[in-house]
Amino acid sequence: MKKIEAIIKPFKLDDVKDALNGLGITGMTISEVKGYGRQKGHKEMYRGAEYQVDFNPKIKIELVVRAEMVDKIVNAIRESALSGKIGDGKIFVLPVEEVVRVRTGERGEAAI
Amino acid sequence: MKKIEAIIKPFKLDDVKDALNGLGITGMTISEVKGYGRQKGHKEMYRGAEYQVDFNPKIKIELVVRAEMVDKIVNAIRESALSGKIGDGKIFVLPVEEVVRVRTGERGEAAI
Amino acid sequence: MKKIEAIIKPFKLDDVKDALNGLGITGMTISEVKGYGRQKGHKEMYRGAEYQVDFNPKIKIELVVRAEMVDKIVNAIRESALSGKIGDGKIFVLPVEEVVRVRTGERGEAAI
Amino acid sequence: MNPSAINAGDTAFMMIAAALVMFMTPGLALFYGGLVRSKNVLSTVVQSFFSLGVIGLMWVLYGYSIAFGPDMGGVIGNLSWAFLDGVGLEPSSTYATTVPHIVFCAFQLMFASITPALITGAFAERIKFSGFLLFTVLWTTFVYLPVCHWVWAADGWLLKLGALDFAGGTVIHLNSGMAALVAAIFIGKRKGYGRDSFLPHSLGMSVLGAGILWFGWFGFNAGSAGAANGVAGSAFFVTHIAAAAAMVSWVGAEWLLHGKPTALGAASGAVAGLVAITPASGFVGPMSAIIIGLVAGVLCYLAISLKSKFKYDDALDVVAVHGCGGTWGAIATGLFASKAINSAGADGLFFGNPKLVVIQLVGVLVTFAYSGILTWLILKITDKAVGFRVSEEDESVGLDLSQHNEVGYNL
Amino acid sequence: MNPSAINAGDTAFMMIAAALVMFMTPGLALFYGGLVRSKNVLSTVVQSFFSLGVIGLMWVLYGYSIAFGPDMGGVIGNLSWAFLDGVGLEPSSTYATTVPHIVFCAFQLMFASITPALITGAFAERIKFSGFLLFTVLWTTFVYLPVCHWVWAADGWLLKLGALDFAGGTVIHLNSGMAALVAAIFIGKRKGYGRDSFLPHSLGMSVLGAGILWFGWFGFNAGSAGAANGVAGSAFFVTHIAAAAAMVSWVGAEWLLHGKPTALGAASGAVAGLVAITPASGFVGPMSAIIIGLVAGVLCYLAISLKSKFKYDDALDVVAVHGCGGTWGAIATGLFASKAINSAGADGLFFGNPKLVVIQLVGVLVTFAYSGILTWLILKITDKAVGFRVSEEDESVGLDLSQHNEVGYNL
Amino acid sequence: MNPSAINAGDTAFMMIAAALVMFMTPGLALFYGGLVRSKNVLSTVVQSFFSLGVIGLMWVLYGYSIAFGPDMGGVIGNLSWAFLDGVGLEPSSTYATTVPHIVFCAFQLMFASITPALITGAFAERIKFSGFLLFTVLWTTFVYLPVCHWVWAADGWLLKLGALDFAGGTVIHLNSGMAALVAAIFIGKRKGYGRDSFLPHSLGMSVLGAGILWFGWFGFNAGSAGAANGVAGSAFFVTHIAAAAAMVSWVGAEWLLHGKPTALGAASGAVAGLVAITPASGFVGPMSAIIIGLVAGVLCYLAISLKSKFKYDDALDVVAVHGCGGTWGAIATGLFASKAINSAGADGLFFGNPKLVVIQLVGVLVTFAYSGILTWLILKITDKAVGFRVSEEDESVGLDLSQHNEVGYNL
Ligand SMILES: Nc1ncnc2c1ncn2[C@@H]1O[C@H](COP(=O)(O)OP(=O)(O)O)[C@@H](O)[C@H]1O
Ligand SMILES: Nc1ncnc2c1ncn2[C@@H]1O[C@H](COP(=O)(O)OP(=O)(O)O)[C@@H](O)[C@H]1O
Ligand SMILES: Nc1ncnc2c1ncn2[C@@H]1O[C@H](COP(=O)(O)OP(=O)(O)O)[C@@H](O)[C@H]1O
Repeated sequence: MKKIEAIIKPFKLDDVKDALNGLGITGMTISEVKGYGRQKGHKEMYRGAEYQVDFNPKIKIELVVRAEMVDKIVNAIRESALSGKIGDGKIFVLPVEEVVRVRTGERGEAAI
Repeated sequence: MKKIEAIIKPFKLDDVKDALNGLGITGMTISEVKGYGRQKGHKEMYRGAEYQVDFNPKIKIELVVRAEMVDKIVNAIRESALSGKIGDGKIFVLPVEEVVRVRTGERGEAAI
Repeated sequence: MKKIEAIIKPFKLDDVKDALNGLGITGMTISEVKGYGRQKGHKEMYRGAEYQVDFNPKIKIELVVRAEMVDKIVNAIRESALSGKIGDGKIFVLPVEEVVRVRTGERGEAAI
Repeated sequence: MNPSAINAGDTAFMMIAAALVMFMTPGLALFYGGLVRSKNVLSTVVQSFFSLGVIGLMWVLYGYSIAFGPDMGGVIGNLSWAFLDGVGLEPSSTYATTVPHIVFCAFQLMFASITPALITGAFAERIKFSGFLLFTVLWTTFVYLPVCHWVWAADGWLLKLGALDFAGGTVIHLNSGMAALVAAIFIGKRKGYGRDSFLPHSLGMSVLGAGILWFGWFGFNAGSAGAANGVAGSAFFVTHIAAAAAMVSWVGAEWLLHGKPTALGAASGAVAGLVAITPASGFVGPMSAIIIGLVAGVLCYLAISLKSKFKYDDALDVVAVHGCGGTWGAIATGLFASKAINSAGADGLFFGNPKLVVIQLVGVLVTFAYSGILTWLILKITDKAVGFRVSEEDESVGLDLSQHNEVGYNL
Repeated sequence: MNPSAINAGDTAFMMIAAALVMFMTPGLALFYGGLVRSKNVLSTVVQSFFSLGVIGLMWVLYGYSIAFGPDMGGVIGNLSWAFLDGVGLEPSSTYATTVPHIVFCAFQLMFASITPALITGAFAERIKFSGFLLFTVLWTTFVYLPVCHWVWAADGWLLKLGALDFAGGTVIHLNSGMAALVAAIFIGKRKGYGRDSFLPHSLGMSVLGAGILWFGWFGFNAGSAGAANGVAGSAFFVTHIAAAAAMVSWVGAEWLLHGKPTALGAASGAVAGLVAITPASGFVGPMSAIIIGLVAGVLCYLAISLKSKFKYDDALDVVAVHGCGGTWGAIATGLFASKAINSAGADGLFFGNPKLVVIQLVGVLVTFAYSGILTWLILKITDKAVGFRVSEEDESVGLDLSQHNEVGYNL
Repeated sequence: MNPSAINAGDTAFMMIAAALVMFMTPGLALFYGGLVRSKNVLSTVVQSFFSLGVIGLMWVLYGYSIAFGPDMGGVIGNLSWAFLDGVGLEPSSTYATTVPHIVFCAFQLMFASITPALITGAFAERIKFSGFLLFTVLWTTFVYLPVCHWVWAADGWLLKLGALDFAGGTVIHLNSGMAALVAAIFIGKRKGYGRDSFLPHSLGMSVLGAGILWFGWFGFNAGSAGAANGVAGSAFFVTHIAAAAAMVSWVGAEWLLHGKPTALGAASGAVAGLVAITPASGFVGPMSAIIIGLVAGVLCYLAISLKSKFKYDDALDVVAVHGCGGTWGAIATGLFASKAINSAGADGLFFGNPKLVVIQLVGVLVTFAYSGILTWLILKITDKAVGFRVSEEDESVGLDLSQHNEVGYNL
């Protein structure tokens, strides 16, 4: 089993969700994060002073999947999250050793 | 060392915390996340229109522990987070290669 | 490739960011989390009652880097996040199997 | 001067005063709304806000007539003013005789609207909206209107007895405080009470609410003079001073006892002072107001611990602030009232007339008893009819979502 | 009594009424601001707020003169009062004759300020600030000022025709509602409309805004009497009652049709009732107000579904609330007006005078046509001159950042 | 007419005006509270709010007497009105002679309450609550009360000199602005100042605060006429117009210089205009008000950069807005005042009387010197007695938690 973490632009969330739905993904967890990267942040004004804010709002999607699904999912995320502009984000794949579903106590792939 | 990530229902946080405390866990990190899964989300009304909101508020608990503790902890979380209703959440176990305590510079299990 | 997760005190964020910048780090993702640990939380008053709040605000920094950079980065974070007081936080290192840059589709180290 | 002529100054004053009192209800919505957890903010806010709606209708249909209409035995008004029949643009010959009768009626409506809203603080975070609604209608009809008649209608028996209640210490605060106590006991504790922390989700919102309450309270108390005269001016001043004094003493008490002055303490103290001065506001001078306020701040602060002692969960401390504050105010009126301030009033104990304290106590005790018993009955009926408390599931999801399909914040 | 003598009571009343109306604009800013997504909160808030600035200047320079200055053919005022020449501390001989002319001028300015702010709800979340600004200046000049003259200036043709608009149902609500419809169609839908959810980011903010609007509306309607008299008192009362009734009926309708009463429903219902009673407020009694309010709540609630039927994106439902509510109010004035309440008014259909309904309909239709056509032209010009809608990129980043380099929250 | 008879219209007006000024303090709490980081919101809010408490008490005990009581050498009042002895329901023969003396006393109290609250913006985010409290008590006693006496008491030396300050440009704004400058220098910069960004945590809150300030300012300025008369009406109007003009010019300036109009700019501009018109409000006409406002907006906007030039950290720009705005207003009064508006005033430079500018400058400079020196002494004493600045640790945790054991938000 693998964990996929994707950092995407907030307004792409619905697209990504739809794409994942299309692959039969039934679970994921998202959170609001701030990203720092090549995309340079933005200016904010405060009474005539300009501040450089380095962080841009991003959404982090986390989902744990069967290993054989990884490629398909990564591609689906990549395509649906793509705007082609800088700051589109990253996808990371990490190993997962165990999964438990709280409600049923199921373990492993059955629990995903 | 392993990292345990648990997605639970917000109102179960105190129970889980107490259960972990009971096992002598001394550290963890939590965050507010939104979950998408079999639990179907909820309706929100806005001036006569109904919107389906797919995400439910969840709490993510992250804790890094010695490998031999994993089973006990996973079980403790499972039991304390259980309401028996859909949406109770998931527990993931990931490998961790190194841990450093910022304050002391200790590394490995001593740093947990 | 490795993922470094650092839990630090919020007011140290700028220092850590500068330190990482100094190492040529070009990307990271941060989020607001709450930490539970040896640092004991704090009291809050509510109309004459005192409540013990166990969680302290922390910042989580996540960055994925080339394996050979890990040591340097961990040290840089450690030094810049250090206040010497309890609650300074933890750094975790996890294995990463794949990285994809959404915008370009690059994979692996090129995508970091 | 024609006794029933409209005076523009008084009319201007009473309209603005009524507007100020109306504004207190959204103020209360914020004050309460900031204190609950974010999953219950809207349900808390809307209960206050909706009181403006439902009681507005009731007032026209029968409320004003029952409260102020032609008297039946000192106990209740009859229905001859129902639909505001005869309540028009000419001044009443009895109430606020220099302003259009409809303006006096509007002013009193605002008082009726906020009173049940005060009670909602007791059962916050676990009440069904339908339960709240039925309770509010019944309570206003069977508790508020009669008590209001006793105290303020020209032939009300408590008024005739000589009980002083300038702006509603008895009618509003101790009445709603008692109802809050009964309702808190009836509904039971919030899930997790005593274990989880129920910390306010936005204290800035509560301070804003307290600020609006304070602002509106000038209309509440000074407006109760019924005209823009010296008594109104005096009521205006002592209202402010009592709030100031209670704010200082509440914060002082917590600083001393718990080591920290708090923002919520400042806001709560101000409200406690405003409550306590209410019945006395047209009868006492500034130095008396300082004492009334200083005592109110400490008293209400200490009264909060009653709920842990007696193990009820009065979520937003209506009993401590409005119940105790209102009771103290009613008694303090008996102590500090002075004919030198208001010749239409009476002298209190400290001005040589111990009888007034006794009369005030009668008012207090009768209201306690009547409000307590009737509230209990109304709660029983409400519970039977539509249910009063939400399910455990709904409570843990939060009332905003479970009762209203809305959420407070999407930040 | 010297006809031009200042009456202190009336003057006090009109100043405070003007202040209350001014306060409605920040209230509107909150009401609207809470309904948008958090990335657009400041842009929404500032559009209302900034109207106070730009229209304040316009009013002194030429606005007041065009609206109320010496008449030219019943259609428009001339410029002889430009720079408020001759508008001073003495009362006018025509308008609010017992208060300083400058106070009447101030009161009317507040009306002019909030009207274009109402329209901003239609194009919220996708409008350029420069586009908003030019639109506001042009629309106020070419739509608001003339219509205001027709209806309220002593020689305005609609006034002379006998059309009744006590406090601005035609001038303000249906006028801005029509403009909102045209603007919503012109600018097009928000990106993702119909697919993404556009849920409010802070409903508590909106309820607070509605509370402030309600509070200020007392100044709006009662102040339109021009003096602190019986008519003002009556207008005060019916304003409150119509808001109450509409709140109850809106919430009732949604409860029935969708199973849940909502906080936003309560707030929206109140506003709908306030809108509907506005033209009628000085002419109708309490029972009529209840009916006007009850109908308004249901009508405006149902009108919201028009936008999905006709596929325009009126972001904050200006058309349903102000357009429909204002239209209903204008017609209802023709039905319920009664000389028994205001001898300077007229009797409506239900008081034996069907002609008034016809006159009211003329006012409605003329305003629809004039406002609709002029708004479209002004939108075209604005779009050509500075652009009206932001780029897709700016829209998805949010207007706060893209138009103002600010963000609403750093929590 | 009996000279000491109460006029209901004037009394209604002055009570509501006092209520409006009171409401400014919560408004200021929000305006300031929204600008700080979320970890300091409550500490900022409560400092304004608590001023209402402590200064209310001081005012009764000795404050009013020192400020307005029987004169000693034009410099200070004596203590014969302490405990408000003799300040009652009858009008004063000197101040606002048609309203109860206690109402005038209430009105003035609200001014005294907000003035030290203004200063708190300078040392926000790093001040000890105890330090704030002692400072406020001392500063009000030794700076506010005397300066108030000089300018407004019947025998105050600056008044006698002919200095004009209708509603507090000198007494309140430039006085608190100077104190803010000294306090900002004394306390030193916030930790991380110049490196970390100190962006506002909730600009919507600040705009709401500015809206409340604006609303309340009508009471502030028009109420300073002491009666509901033509001068009050004129003051009312110019207050609004100056705010509008300054809002437009501030936003215009930043749009030109930085490419974006901002919501905070609109709010700040409005406040700057309100500050600047304050001393002039009863003496100038609308066109003068536009000029005063337009200049104020640009001037205060530019003045903000002073702090980076002179390297002090005036956290919320009290110096730029109140200091510079108040100074400009005092001078502008010397330029634009006209007896045509207020015969009790004087003509200014542009109306043929250059002397007035000189007198105004004397007032400005004396106040600068007095306020500057005394503030410094008071800071020294406060620092010695209870400490002024929090520890580094407390500052980085945030004042809400470290000073009050509370947090602003639990969302
Ligand atoms: N090495 C990294 N580790 C963790 N997150 C990263 C890393 N690099 C980029 N990110 C995340 O991805 C987002 C987009 O990266 P950025 O460099 O701005 O654009 P792009 O991916 O188009 O080159 C960043 O805002 C950040 O949240
Ligand atoms: N594959 C997954 N990857 C990541 N998070 C998941 C995954 N499946 C479920 N979750 C998280 O667990 C929560 C509960 O899952 P859900 O399917 O609703 O109920 P249950 O676990 O009872 O079957 C979800 O809201 C989501 O946050
Ligand atoms: N085992 C753990 N797993 C995950 N997070 C931890 C763990 N231990 C500590 N943390 C995080 O590190 C923070 C600091 O830890 P704490 O024990 O308070 O201080 P210190 O690191 O100085 O001993 C905690 O607030 C928590 O967020």
